[in-house]
Amino acid sequence: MNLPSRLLQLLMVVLMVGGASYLMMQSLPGDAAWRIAAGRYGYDALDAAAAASVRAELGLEAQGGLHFLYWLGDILRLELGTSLISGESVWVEIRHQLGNSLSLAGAALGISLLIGPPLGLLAGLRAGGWLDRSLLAVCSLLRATPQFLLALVLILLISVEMGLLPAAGHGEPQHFILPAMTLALGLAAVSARLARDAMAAVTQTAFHDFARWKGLSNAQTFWRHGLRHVALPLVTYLGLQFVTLVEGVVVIESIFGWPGIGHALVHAIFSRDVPMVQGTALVLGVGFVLINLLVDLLGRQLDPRGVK
Amino acid sequence: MVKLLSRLRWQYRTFLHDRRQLAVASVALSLAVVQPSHAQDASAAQASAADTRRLEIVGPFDIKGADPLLSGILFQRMQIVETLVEVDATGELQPGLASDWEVSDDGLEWRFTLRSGVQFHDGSQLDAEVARQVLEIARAKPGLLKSVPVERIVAEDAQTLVIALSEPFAALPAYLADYRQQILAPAAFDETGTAQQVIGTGPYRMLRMTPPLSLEVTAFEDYWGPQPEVRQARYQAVSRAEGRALIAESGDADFTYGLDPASRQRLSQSPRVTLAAAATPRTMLLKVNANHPAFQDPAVRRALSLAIDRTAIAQVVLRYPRGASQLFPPMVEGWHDPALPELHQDVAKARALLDAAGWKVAEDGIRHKDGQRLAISLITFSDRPELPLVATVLERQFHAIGIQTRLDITNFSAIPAGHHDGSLDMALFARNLAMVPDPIGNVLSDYAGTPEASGGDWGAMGWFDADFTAELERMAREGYGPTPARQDPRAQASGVIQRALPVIPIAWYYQNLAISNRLQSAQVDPWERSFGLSELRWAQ
Amino acid sequence: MNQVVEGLAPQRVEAVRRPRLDWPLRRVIGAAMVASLVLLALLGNLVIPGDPLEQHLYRALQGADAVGVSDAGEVITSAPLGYDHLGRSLYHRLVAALGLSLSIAAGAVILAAFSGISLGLLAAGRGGWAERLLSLVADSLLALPGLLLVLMVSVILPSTPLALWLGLSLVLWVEFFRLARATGRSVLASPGVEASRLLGFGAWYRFRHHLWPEMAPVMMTAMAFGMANALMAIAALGFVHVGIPEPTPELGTMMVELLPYWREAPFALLTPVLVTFLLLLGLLLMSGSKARTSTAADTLEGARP
Amino acid sequence: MNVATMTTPASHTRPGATADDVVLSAEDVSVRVRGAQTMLLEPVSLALKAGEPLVVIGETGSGKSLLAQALLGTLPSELVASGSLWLDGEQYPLHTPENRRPLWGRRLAVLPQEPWLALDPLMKVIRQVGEAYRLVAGRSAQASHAAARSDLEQLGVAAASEQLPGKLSGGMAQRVAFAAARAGGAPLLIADEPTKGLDAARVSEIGELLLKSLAETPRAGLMVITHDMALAHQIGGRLMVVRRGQVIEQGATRDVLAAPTHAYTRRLVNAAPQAWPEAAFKPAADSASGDGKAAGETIIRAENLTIARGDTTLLRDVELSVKSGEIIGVQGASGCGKSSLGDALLGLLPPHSGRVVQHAERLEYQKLYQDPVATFPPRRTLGRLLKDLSARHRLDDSQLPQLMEQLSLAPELLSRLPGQVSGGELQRFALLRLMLIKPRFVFADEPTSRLDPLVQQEVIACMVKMVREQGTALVLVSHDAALLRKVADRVLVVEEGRLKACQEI
Repeated sequence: MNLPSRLLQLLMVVLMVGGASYLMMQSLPGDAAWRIAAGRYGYDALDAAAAASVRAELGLEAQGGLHFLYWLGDILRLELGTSLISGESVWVEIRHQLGNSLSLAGAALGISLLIGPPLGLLAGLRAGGWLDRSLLAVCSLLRATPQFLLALVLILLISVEMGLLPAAGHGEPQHFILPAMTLALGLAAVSARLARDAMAAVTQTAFHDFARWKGLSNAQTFWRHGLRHVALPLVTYLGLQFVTLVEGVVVIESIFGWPGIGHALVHAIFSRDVPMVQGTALVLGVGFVLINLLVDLLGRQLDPRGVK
Repeated sequence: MVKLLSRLRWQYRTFLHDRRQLAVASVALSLAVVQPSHAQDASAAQASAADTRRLEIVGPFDIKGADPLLSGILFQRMQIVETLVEVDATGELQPGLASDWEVSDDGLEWRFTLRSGVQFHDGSQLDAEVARQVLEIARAKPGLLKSVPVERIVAEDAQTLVIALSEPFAALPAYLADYRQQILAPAAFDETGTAQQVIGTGPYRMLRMTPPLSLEVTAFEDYWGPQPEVRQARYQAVSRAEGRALIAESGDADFTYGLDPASRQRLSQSPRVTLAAAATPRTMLLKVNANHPAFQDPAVRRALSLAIDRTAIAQVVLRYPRGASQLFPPMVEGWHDPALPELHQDVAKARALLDAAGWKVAEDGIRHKDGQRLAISLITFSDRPELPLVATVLERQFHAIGIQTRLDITNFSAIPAGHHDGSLDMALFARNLAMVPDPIGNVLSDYAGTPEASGGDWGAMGWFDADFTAELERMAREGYGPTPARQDPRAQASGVIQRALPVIPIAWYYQNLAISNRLQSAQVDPWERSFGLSELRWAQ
Repeated sequence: MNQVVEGLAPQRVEAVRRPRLDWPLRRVIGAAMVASLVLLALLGNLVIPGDPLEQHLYRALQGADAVGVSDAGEVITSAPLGYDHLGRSLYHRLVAALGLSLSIAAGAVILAAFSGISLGLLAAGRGGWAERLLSLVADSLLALPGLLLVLMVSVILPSTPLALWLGLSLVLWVEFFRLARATGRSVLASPGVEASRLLGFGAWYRFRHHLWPEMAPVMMTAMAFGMANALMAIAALGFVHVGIPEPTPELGTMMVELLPYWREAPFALLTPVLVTFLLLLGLLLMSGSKARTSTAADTLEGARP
Repeated sequence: MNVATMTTPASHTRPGATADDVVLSAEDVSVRVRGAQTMLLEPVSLALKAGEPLVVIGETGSGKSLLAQALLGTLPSELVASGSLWLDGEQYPLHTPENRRPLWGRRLAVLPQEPWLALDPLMKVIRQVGEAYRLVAGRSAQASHAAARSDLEQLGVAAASEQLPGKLSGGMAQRVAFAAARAGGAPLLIADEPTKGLDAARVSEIGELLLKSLAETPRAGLMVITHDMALAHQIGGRLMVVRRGQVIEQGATRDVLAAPTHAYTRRLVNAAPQAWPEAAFKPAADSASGDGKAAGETIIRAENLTIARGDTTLLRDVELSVKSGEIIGVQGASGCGKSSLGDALLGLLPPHSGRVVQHAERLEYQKLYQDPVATFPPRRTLGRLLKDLSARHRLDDSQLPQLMEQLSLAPELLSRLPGQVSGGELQRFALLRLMLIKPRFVFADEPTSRLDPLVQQEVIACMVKMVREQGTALVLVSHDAALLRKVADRVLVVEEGRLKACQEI
């Protein structure tokens, strides 16, 4: 996609998230003040007085007449408001959590890239061989395992039974390993398959054969005429995979107690903190579009032929 | 892996056998956890040395912000902040930042003498004026103090704080022990009265706070009391019970709060941790809307109560030795009346009561009266994972007596909200009956009220008893002096609730935690006020 | 290698090509796994009747028992897989949960496939603004995590199964749309479609005989894959407690419920885990992969004139 | 006829005979399916002499490419070769393909067919040539670059050296591929269908290129595999004719082509359009005057027609009228707008300006496509497809058997899927489909360019038969001038965006 269509996409994402958030605000069963007060004060201290003070403080009564256009206008001015729970600016909250999520996602991506594509390439070079077959089996098994289950298996084996790594927590480097591994295994399974398929496809092409006929060794053929072609679909895939990564982050963060954006999102959904939901969703959506813009550029670098 | 599986199988087999014994054992354990320290003197020396050991605490409570109203209870538990009045394990009031207090004969003027030489973490001094400002801020916010008939608060001199009331209120000192009345330095508050920092007087000061999941404290060198042995501590919020249990199991936490029943069972086998439990003044109860056409009739409410198998719920779902026989657990002395006839299950009698009340079983197995089906909704929430489970059990047990129940597992705010708009039928929740160490505050707010606005958000709904209310108000004013019947008035009040059943008690709670073997001893505070950090000793 | 093997006569190619099913063994195994689980969901309750909600609290987490009469004189339904943490028959909960998860997932996939294919073909056929607008919407939806969309829909809609159905459809249709548009674009521009049009065949004929044969394998793959994704999403939502509400049995919620008991009753937890795993594995195997292993056969096939 | 006996005498004389002029020899080369006895290529022996090219001809599927693959060691893994290859005094058993891997690029160069596919689409042209110099011939980076540049200059494609292969024309791509294949320094060149898909003009260029390099390189050998008689003619040297896995005839190229002994070779030679008898396809009546066929009424007329796709104007000011029973040939290079002309005439592409007047029913204007496989629904048997058609238009299909016989289509083909019959058969089915409708006008867009010469000849014959018998107006598009000259009543040429009458007729 080119720049203008990415911009359009960006606009559309903003429009959809804004619209959904507006609908959410409108359709909250009961009184938002109650839910917000619940999020703030907990069940032991929640009462009518607490709800009333929230209502007064946030001026929730006035929101009935809120117009969608004003709502969108606020978003377009990057005015995301304040969290209904903490009272902190949504930007401040997100900035904090996004960093944590990005480092986790980055670590996961890194690990998955170390595992997945190399294995996939090896399997693809010898399509039908034992590595290919076992990789296919492992990938199928991994893809059929929901992430939270994988997380628990890893925790039970590595953390509890072997006592090697902490089961949850945040702050030390060793806390990264388990959640990142959980995320990475799923990603690696898919990227390995993709790399394998791409590699197998490349080895079938006429130009791959011709490169060998020219006298290039297998390794030379791979580096000069294979890798770039495999990298193309892989890079595109990684751009699209960002969403899956984020989705995994939501579940994984909640299991491993990781103070990231996914954790915040689930929390915000529970307590109906609509500005936070909107903020996180916007950041995720916009992040996706931007990352794919990068992927477009990288793809153009790898494949200067233009639109395929 | 094989080892793991065989272990699993063994535990599965022995589970039934173990279940009852375990619960009893863990309660017994809790009574004997505090051990005298033989390292009292050594502790100071150790403290001065750079002790880098950090105590790891894991609990379910998110950190929401610096204001006492948001996460004040956590700051209190971490002993960052203190209140004027403290409470001991038996519920007796103890001196806190106020070393002494007295009340005038007419009960209208309370005089608190503040401890001298108390320093805040920012170096400022505590005096009566500071305490006054902070209490005024607390009074302006929602909370229990609002319901106290305070006329004015005066700093009489540097160490004397006077609280003048418009009418007597015997439980005032207990109210001041509530976490919302924690004493922060004035510098902690912004101009709107919202705390932006946590500057307390406790033995620990805040090192860093990263909401919502963690905060770190370090010992406060200028604390007015003895220096604690544990110099560093970190609290981490882990919202899922499984996650907490796993952390405890892997030995990454020294103190793990809020263990679910199944994890307790598992952790009891772990060599890394010791389980502790203490009865707490928290009861799981079923709030019933007495305005509902069916539940107006006390006999129908009684039938509901008779349908419930509390023992099975306690033993199978909660893994406690037994269910609640009345609203207050035995630890709440005075309010708990051992003489009260126990709530129990009697399905036949429940059916008979419903029949007598005119609710007849129709063809679909559900009772009808005047063309109305006895189908109700039950609201509960999953913040406490046992609640949906118990609700599921209740649904079947009510079904057995011909009542159709629709479970609505939602945000807990639906309960007070449903109370106020009248839409609630039944709600299941866990209520802390002693937010203030003296339960009178809770009982007043939950069961008194006025004929127009009867009961309270987390108590009775549509049920009002004028005499009962008057008696509660008297107790609040005058304390628990003898009545003409020469009975403890608190027990009498419990009796009223037991007979009328505006709420149906299901189970009494225990506080469960796992303590790592790095620690030598640990204390469980039944009032959920403190993690007891300053009392802890390292194992070596 | 195509160009070098070009020299084989068709009759020779026949001889060279191994007999190959349209559905390789992997897919057959996958389909068999899915079919047996679907059968279990459909017939499970007929074979051994029972109520997934019925509780026997004191049997909680116990193993299987036989049909019998309890001390109190009431007939106990047999629970072939034992009991869950509330003494409910795991077998019957599993059967009911399978039925529910499968029907929501299937419903979502069918709705998504129908709307995705229709809109995709509309975009491919019309081109211009219709295509640009639809693609924009699809691309933008793609930018949002599916779980987030379902969560948002579940806030807006009151009924959970309805919200799951619509939310999942909203997530899934994009894939069908993109596939249908891509296939549609190339097939609609192909000489075959043009020839049929010139020969006077109508739109339905062209869809049925040109578009569908090209799309069907891809769509079937996408449907199986979408099914798997939907099932996983339902389970994941159950895991964060926003899935199907209690006490209705659902696979994800069952796992979450039984998770704390993993050491006491590992087999109670394993049953829903295993069923979910097999279901997903079956669907993924069924969906197959574009990659094949027999290179020579493909080369030869590709070389056919 | 026993091929083995035919080739045996030769095989005794060549291998081992380390005569100086033999640069490569092979004995008893055969190919069969692994684990099966069926021979796909019966044993054959051959020798390449320095400076004397060897041409292998045969139809698609005859097994001529298997020969090259067996020698090179590039057979698919399901096929196994036997026999052995002699090169520089070394023997290479053919059943182990790996032993020839080190020869690639160094001793044996391979010129691929469809070179635009054989060049890496993501690498600049000059680097693809240069890397062989650098990595295979072991020259320095600068020397490699310079050598690549000079190669490309010599081949006349220096301008393209910084471009990606996607920008090259077919002929340019083949020259680049030639440079890349030779850069490793291999003196022996095996070219497998080097002119497949190229326009006729390009074919002779490639032929010259091959001959030139053969002449210029010392001790060079050349083996060309083709079905193009013109190329075979041009290359000369020795010739082998392969049919159904057997070498049925060999000898000096010129001799064999001039006087083929084998009937099949004769047919093959005669199948080239150049060799078609003059006027074989012309109507019996005198066609010298344009309106010779008095019965011919105008079926379609284009008036002042301008055709554009998007913003590109392809053809302007087209004036054309076609009468029934008339065959009009349209010749032009690929991409010149020939197909768009058809779309415009058939109403599939709205004219940019001007108009098209059709004088008959909509259904009576039909088209014949280049790739017949793509024009049939893939999952429906041919019989069902014909039934669909007659049901749709309530046609009388009683004449179907007769028509099939005319087109020499066996009835059992009706139960096959379109992908299960050969290209020639399918193209005749496409024709049959049209004949059922009895169209008044057919636009045939390169209908035989993907077919072997023999099959092409058959299909063209059927088409002409349809025109003559049903009085159809036919516009026949082809890049093959010879073919058009032999078939069409008039030939028009597309040049510089205009449709002009061809001067040669």
